[in-house]
Amino acid sequence: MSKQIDSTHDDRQVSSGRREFIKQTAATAGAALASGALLYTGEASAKPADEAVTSAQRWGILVDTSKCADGCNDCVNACASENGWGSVEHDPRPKTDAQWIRSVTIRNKQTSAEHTLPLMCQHCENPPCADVCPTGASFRREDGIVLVDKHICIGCRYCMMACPYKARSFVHETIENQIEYAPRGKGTVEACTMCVHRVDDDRNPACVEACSHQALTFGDLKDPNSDIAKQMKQHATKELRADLGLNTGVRYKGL
Amino acid sequence: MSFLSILYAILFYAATILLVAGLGRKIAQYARTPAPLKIPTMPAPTTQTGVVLRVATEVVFFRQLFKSNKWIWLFGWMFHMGLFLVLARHLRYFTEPVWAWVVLIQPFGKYAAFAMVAGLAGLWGRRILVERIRYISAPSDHLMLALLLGIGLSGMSMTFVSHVDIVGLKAFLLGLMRFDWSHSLPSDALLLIHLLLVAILMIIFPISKLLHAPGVFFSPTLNQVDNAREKRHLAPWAAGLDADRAE
Amino acid sequence: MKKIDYLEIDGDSRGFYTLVGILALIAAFGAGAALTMEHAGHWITGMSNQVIWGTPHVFAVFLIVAASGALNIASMGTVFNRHIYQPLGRLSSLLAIALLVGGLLVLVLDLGRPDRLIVAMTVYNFKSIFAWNVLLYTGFIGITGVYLWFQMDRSMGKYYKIAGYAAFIWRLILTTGTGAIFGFIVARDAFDSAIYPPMFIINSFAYGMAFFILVLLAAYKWTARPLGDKLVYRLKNLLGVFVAAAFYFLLVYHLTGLYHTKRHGIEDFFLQSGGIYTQLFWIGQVLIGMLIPMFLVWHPTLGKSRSMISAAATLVIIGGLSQMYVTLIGGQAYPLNVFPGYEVVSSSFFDGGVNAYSPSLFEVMLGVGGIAVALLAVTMGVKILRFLPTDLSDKAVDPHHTKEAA
Amino acid sequence: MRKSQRFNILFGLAMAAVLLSGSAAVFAGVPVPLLPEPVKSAVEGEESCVLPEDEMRRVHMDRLKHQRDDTMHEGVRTSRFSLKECISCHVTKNDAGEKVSVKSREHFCNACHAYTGVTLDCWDCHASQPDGGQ
Repeated sequence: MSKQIDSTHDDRQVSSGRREFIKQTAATAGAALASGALLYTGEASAKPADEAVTSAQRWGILVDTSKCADGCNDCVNACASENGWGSVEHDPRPKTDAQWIRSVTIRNKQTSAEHTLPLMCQHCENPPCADVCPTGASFRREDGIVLVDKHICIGCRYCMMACPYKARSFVHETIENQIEYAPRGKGTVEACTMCVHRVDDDRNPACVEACSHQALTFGDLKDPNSDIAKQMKQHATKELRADLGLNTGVRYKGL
Repeated sequence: MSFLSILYAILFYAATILLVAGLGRKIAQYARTPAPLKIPTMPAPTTQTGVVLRVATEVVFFRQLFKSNKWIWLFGWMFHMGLFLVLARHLRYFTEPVWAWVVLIQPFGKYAAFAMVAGLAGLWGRRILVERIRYISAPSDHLMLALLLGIGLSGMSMTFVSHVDIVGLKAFLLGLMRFDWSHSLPSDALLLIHLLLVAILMIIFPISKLLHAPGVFFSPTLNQVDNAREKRHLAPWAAGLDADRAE
Repeated sequence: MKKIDYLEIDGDSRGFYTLVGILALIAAFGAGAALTMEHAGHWITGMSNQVIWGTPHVFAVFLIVAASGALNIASMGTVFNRHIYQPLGRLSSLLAIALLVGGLLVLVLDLGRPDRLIVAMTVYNFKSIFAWNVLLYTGFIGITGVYLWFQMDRSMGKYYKIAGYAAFIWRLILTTGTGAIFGFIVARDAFDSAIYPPMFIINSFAYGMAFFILVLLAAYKWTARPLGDKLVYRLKNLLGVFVAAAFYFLLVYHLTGLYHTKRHGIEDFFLQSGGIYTQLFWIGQVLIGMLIPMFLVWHPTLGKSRSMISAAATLVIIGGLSQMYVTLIGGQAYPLNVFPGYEVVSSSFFDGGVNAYSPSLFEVMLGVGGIAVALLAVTMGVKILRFLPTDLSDKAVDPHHTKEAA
Repeated sequence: MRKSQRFNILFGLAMAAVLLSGSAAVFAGVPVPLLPEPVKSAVEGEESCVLPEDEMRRVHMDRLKHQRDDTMHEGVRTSRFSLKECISCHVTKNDAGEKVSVKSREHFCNACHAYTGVTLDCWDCHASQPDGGQ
């Protein structure tokens, strides 16, 4: 279901082309559902390029910790190469190098049960980072993705103080040769964008795509027919630091 | 070159010649004006270095004005320092490549314009609102302020409201400086108004009170050394008379 | 009471120029450090993705808190009608503005993008206490500036009270805002407490008074103007009271923490197991910053000595910097608890462990540079304008002064 | 009398020097920014850029900023005023045929920006050449 936009086209052509596509998809999907042969993935919510995202969707990721393999770093590596943060030109400086997503292994203090899981921006509904940001550079998009608008970020790092998940990194040095769709630069704060450039293009985030253990599911939490919504309806899931009442967009199963 | 460009080219050549020649004439006049007596405002420095320092603090900080009137000093100093930064920023239109320090201060000049305009507004407000000052204000005093304010506001509008083609402007200006008239002046209304006001200011500068700019350096109360007792003050013209009498 | 005369200091002695030279040099080093940090990026500092705010913030927040406290002496004269403090109002306002400017300078120069200061001042998210603080800080400079103008310009005398009240209320709100920066952080165990704003206000009284006493004693000693014991003793007694009040708030903060089970971890870290932070807490904040100064100012003989009073004020400032260091950096060094009930076995991003931080020279230079700028502004200020009364002897300041009392 | 004559001669000489030094530059010509030709027309069927050149010189930043906010905050990803599109269309190559970054004065953006002394901070974060210069 790859739907690349040919960026050389006129906008109007693109959008009308997309509308056409949506109609066809909907028709196909409808037929398929009727025959019960196709599992509707909930990702055909294609949005024309010239329209704003709306709160009709809320994007989320479900992490199945029981499937997440200890020692596997595929999602981290995929994120790093997708967004260009892993390939630093200097020797690693772990304390100051950015990490948009990391693999953490934790042990239950009572039962000694161990879990490995990826930890990244939890894309809260009420993000503390956005609350404290003085310029509004930290914000939540209508569709639930929490981002940093680096054009107005002044680098005060208050958002990093406020984030309960340590999900954000400050860019501590000059960066060159950025990836076209992943701008990042010295003096601003950054974090997981849920691969917003891919989401706007109806593709899965890089980490989800890279996970060979099917531990990650991406989708629209508001669409009851989406894979992620169905899973969350079936199984108990957890949000990290639920006590803070942030209603995260990233949920964990098996904790 | 468009007709308008030719008009502005002629205007700016004329204005430049009038400004340079007029200022040169005035400075020469100031330089040759006799200073028969030692009249430095006390306390005055007793060495030449001290005098240089004194003139420098006067020119940079307006010290005498500060001592006499804080409000005029505040507005006046704001205006002049703003103007300085703004003018420095304009060097980018006349130099190629643009000097590094001009690139560095260029963004600050943008905001200095606010200080400049606020200072001018304060000074003009004083001429209008304070009755005593209003009484002694001549039309030319108002004209200077109006011209400067007009220049400031039209300039700021081009930075903050409606951008103009500054690449075209620079090509035109560099052309004027090199006597190569192949580049036309971009015809943005704001730019034309701004340049017209600047040309008018340049033309009347040498016959206006704005001459205090070069004049401050020639003020005998400011630039004389307080060494009347150590060294006899003899004005050059008086030296001749002295010699005659000695014969 | 005599009419109080104010006069610029002469400011032409070798000592004056030496003072200005030294302060300017320190400020220049601070500017150099800031430039280096901006050019290379923050990796050359001790700050990291774990300890996000470092030594510059310790100095900046301390100076901002002290600034609002320095205005207190003026407020006591204007708002609370304590006439004896009125001659000190101008210096108090000047010191307040200078300290705030010094602190803001440090804060701004540590930003990742200080070149975007204009963004911070034009684009606001009003849910953020930081955004409010931008307005509170600039408003403080404006209001205190006007207050100062009314203090100095007799023709504006009738508005002097109003300006004094406005400045007093504004400074309370301002320090509330500064304390709320920490109080509003829900994620970290050390912060997230409503006691921060009032505690910062009490701390500001003490730090501001300490700065004021030092500046006043130095200014009158170096200019050989008379300064009576009456005023000095009153100020040092107030310093003692403010430090005692700060001590009380500290006690309540930690008592609450010791009672709440979920906060035992952070309390253990601050009070027992936190290494440098525990040492700084007990030795720097409590002993040097509170107990010794209270002993000094209230001791029947030591408390009469000006050098001991200066020492007490200096110790309060050292204690204040320790307090900021413990609160700010200790609060970040203590790990975030992302997974309650779990312990972290492994992580590439330092989860679960105490975060290491050691200040770099650049950070210290920038912070000290901020203090130098503030003191430089005061030094130049008293030379340029009439801030200092020519005579603060007991006879000049006290309407009820009699020979016997002196 | 003699003194004022001497002054007038000096003054005339100075003016002549100014004029001569000016006219010496005549042969240098007026330096103007050299812009690379666009690779393709962004709006199909139209010869010009996304806006006439004359207009682009004045409003390019307003359009870019508008697009920037729309994309950043609302996920509007049209290509007309997208920075990425500017860069891929006006890609600059040096004599050796390599794509140049914004550090070079040959770069499409930098040509005018260096000419007018306007610093850019787009490239602190964004890639200044398509495909990382490959």
